[in-house]
Amino acid sequence: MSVERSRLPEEIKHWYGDMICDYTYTLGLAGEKFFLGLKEGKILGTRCPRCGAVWVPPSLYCPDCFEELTDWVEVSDEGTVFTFTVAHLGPDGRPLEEPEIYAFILLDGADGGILHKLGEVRPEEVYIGMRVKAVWAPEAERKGAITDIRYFKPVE
Amino acid sequence: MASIKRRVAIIGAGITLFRRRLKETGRELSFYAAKMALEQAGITLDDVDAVVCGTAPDAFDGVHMKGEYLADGMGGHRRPFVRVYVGGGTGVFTPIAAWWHVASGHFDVVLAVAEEKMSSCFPHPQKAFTTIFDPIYTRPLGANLVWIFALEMQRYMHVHGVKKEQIATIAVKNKRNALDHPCAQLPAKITVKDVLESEVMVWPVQRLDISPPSDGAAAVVLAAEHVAKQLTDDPVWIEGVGWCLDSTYWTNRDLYYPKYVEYAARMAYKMAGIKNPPKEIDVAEPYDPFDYKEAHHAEGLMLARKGEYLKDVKDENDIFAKYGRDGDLPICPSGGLLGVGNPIAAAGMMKVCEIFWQLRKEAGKRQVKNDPRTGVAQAWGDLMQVGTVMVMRV
Amino acid sequence: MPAESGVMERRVAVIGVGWSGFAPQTADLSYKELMFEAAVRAYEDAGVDPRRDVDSFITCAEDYWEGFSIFDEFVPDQLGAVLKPTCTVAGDGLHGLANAVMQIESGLFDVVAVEAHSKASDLLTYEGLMRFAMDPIYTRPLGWHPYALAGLEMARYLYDTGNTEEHCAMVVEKNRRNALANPMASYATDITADDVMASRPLFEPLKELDVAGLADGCVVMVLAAEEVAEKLSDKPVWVLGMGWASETISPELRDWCRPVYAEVAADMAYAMAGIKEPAKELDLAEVDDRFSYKELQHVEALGFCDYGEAGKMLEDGVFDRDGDLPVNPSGGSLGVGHLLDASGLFRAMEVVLQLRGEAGRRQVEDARVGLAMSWRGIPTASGAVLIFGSEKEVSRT
Amino acid sequence: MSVRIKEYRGTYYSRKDLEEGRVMAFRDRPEARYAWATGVAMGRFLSELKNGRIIGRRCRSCGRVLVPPRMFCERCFRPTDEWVYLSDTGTVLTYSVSYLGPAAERLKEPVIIAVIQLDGASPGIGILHKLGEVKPEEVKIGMRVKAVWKPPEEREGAITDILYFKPIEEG
Repeated sequence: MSVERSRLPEEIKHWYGDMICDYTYTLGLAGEKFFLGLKEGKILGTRCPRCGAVWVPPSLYCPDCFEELTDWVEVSDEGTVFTFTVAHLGPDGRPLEEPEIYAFILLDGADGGILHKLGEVRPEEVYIGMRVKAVWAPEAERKGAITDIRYFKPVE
Repeated sequence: MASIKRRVAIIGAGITLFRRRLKETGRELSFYAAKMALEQAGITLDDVDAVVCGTAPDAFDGVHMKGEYLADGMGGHRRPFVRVYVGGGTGVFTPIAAWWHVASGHFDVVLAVAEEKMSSCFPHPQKAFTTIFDPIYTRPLGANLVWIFALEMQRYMHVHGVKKEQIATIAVKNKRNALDHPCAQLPAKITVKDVLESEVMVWPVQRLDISPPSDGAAAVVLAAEHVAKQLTDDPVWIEGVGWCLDSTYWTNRDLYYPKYVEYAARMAYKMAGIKNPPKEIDVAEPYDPFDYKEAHHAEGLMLARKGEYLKDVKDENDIFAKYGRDGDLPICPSGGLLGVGNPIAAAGMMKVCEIFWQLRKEAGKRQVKNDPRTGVAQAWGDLMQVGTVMVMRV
Repeated sequence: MPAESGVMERRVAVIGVGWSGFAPQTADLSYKELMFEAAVRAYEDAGVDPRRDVDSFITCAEDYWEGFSIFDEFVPDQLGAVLKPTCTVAGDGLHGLANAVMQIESGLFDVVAVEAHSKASDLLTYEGLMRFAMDPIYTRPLGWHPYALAGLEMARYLYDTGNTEEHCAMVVEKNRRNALANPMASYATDITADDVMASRPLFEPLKELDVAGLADGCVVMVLAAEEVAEKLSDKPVWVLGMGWASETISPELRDWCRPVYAEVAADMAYAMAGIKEPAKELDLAEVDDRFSYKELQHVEALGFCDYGEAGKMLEDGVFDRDGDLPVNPSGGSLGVGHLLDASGLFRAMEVVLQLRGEAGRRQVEDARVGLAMSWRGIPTASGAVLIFGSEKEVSRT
Repeated sequence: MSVRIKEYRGTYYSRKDLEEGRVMAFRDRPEARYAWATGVAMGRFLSELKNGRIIGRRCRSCGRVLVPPRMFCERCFRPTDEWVYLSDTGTVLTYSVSYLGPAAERLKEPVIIAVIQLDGASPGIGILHKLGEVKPEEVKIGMRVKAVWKPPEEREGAITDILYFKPIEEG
């Protein structure tokens, strides 16, 4: 069974449109504390009273135990490269002029960590297990966003 | 058709405040509602076998694949988790889907959670509503969501000779009922005159005919009979479920009557063995995003004949006498969407929660006076197109 | 996890499949027309009239993949579902099938139709949409291309398991060559692993040819309760097991090596089907391979072998079409094209055709039990598993 | 509410709280653009609009003429059979008067919208469009109307190639 096909070349084949609206996402109870922490140069997580996990980024609830998490702890801004990728494309899919290094950094004292860029290091020097540390934006320039950390760099 | 073999009960319900804007993320709101429902059922997430998510357009929260985004807040992390979706009908449909999870024999305890965070769409969620229209033959006309309801309301009034003064009594009743609901966003003591003098939006729809956009979440816990009986002395049985979707082409249908609601109700009533709905149903929560919809849906639910829901209702006293909490047939004792608020999927689930609490006699100041044994919750959505119905009993 | 009582009191079978499209673009048809064609073929295959015989309809869709909100609004007419129980399962086609099975098992319905489609060619901003599925608080503000998450996962997965980039390249070679025997495939070619290794790096170690291309297509499947299936069909394909699971949307809180969603889903499906040794008891598997490494990762999560062994087994030809356990004989997403949320339903259809012996040049010999597995793609950790059999039970020989 | 529940949760904030920074938020807009394939039915429909004509499809099984056109009859579940040109005159089935624009913004001049059954379409088969050259209080259900088209050179193959429908006197 096939639908009768049109053979008229002048017919209108496509209709263009979008689904674009403006969105304002409140950071939520956990998120707001986390980003305010960044502004103060601190990385905060939440500890689960049941399983003991320290979740970074913090969650209001433990995804495993479903306990409400009210115990806030500061974790280290140092950690280990758990995995990394050398990025050749920008967000729009166009090639980057210079490759960037993205990593997931398992932070010391946390059962989680931060997705961020690595800096002051060449792609071929990075390895899983490498020790890295946050490089913070100057305090005056911080605004409670992920960019308050500029990147993570290798520690000696 | 084979018979239903497994009985399923609701054993706990939870709900957040409904407000125009809430600071919590959708995941956090979902967690509040889910956690409360589990606590009320006297269980923890460890006891839950599967999770069913209900949430309406992604364009409200502003997240693509919104169910996956909400999953961990609903207790779905590393569990069987699925999102079901029928527009505005989602809130009642979510526990229906949870029902078949249990009735199938696959799961004993299932958590159903509904969430909506409409404030993300800024400055106003109406912009997101325009994306529900066909992009080729409707959106270019500059269609606004209220248009289609105004067209429907006009048609309903025209065919049956129903007056705006009569319809306005529904807004008065529901907003007043909501004064007793601790989560309510727009409870108010208003008069028919207030409704008729409120700002005209899309004639014949005025400001006070409409429910507000809201943030909120709600949840229920479903259990198989053998589990429900262990966990509670007061299970509320899901005795009937029904849903039905009409044609996309709403301009090709006569809008005066929601046939799809009737079909959904017939399915649910047949399963529940209900033959005479107004006699056998003690309390009802038809979907009321607009005041006329309560009448429209009560007729679709066959609680009144076509065009007769407001037959003898001339003023506020009449509507309370007929459909108030101590009236002949209590309708929307919660305060409905008009009074409690309308975080779409959560609002439908709120109606299921309300019937649950009413049948358990736990509704406090909102408790209806007729010793209810059987209740019905209904939601509606899409392009004036889908009806979802659940019949509950104690 | 499954309930203690009553599992599969009512057996359910697939009694009809239909498809349309399956091309990088289908500009001559609207999504509605594509769905109508697939539906007509499925009902014809099942021998049912949807207006009379089909009790319920499920469409599997996500609004932003369509370009408008509340997709089920636009569904009933072309499926024959007007004024019938119809809904959206906002999941992969396999999630839709699982819900259809439960609807039948509950006793509510006897015949249910499930639809899923991709109109990927309608999308002008595919990557942007994937980005819009990320958590808006923690993940989206990074401003990364969504495939960066795949690069990160692939790197850790290879590190932990010892499987290699070359193994991933071999997956591409196998699947795109398998696709040469599949008339539905959009990306069939006799490419080699070396070509894949030489392709442009995107998010190292992920390369351009590790990524499946997009395709349009629609699949409709008709399911029925045992007594109806046996009356209507002389070759019903039985649903023996099913499972599904999601994980948190936050990548930071997941396991970067193991796709736990696939493990949970597989455990549930095997328990239901009574399968203890999947590698021995399954005759074929259609497994998500939207990125080449995902096939290896999923094969391991499904328990066909331990973590770290899939690469070696691939080298040994175990997963070839004539191997001990053919994986993606259809060509998979790499060969057929990635079909968005229709991916799972396509895989289920392939298994059904194989079990019926109707897979033509790509037929796997003696196929009696097959598995279909889906993943919902970046940034989700969500998937489903269905197991089908040509007999009502897994027979052990 | 249940009498057993002591506290209901949720933290309200006002628009002012947001604007004055008391509530933190991340702002974003999706890249969500589409080129929908119009397909056979809508492709033809749009092309005909550009020519100043309205086209529908007839199902020979139930005899109905459907507009907007589709290639399938939802009632009979079979392909529709033939193209049918419809008149650009019709009857108002229902209408309303909108003081709101698409994003709920207040309009200075209201827009009148209506479902119109075109002459030649089957009973009850209407299309959505606007009414013009008429005052809101003059509109009636059952009123006869006719399309007012854009000049041919301005038409682009869109539903808006019809500007609106206006009342017609028929004697």
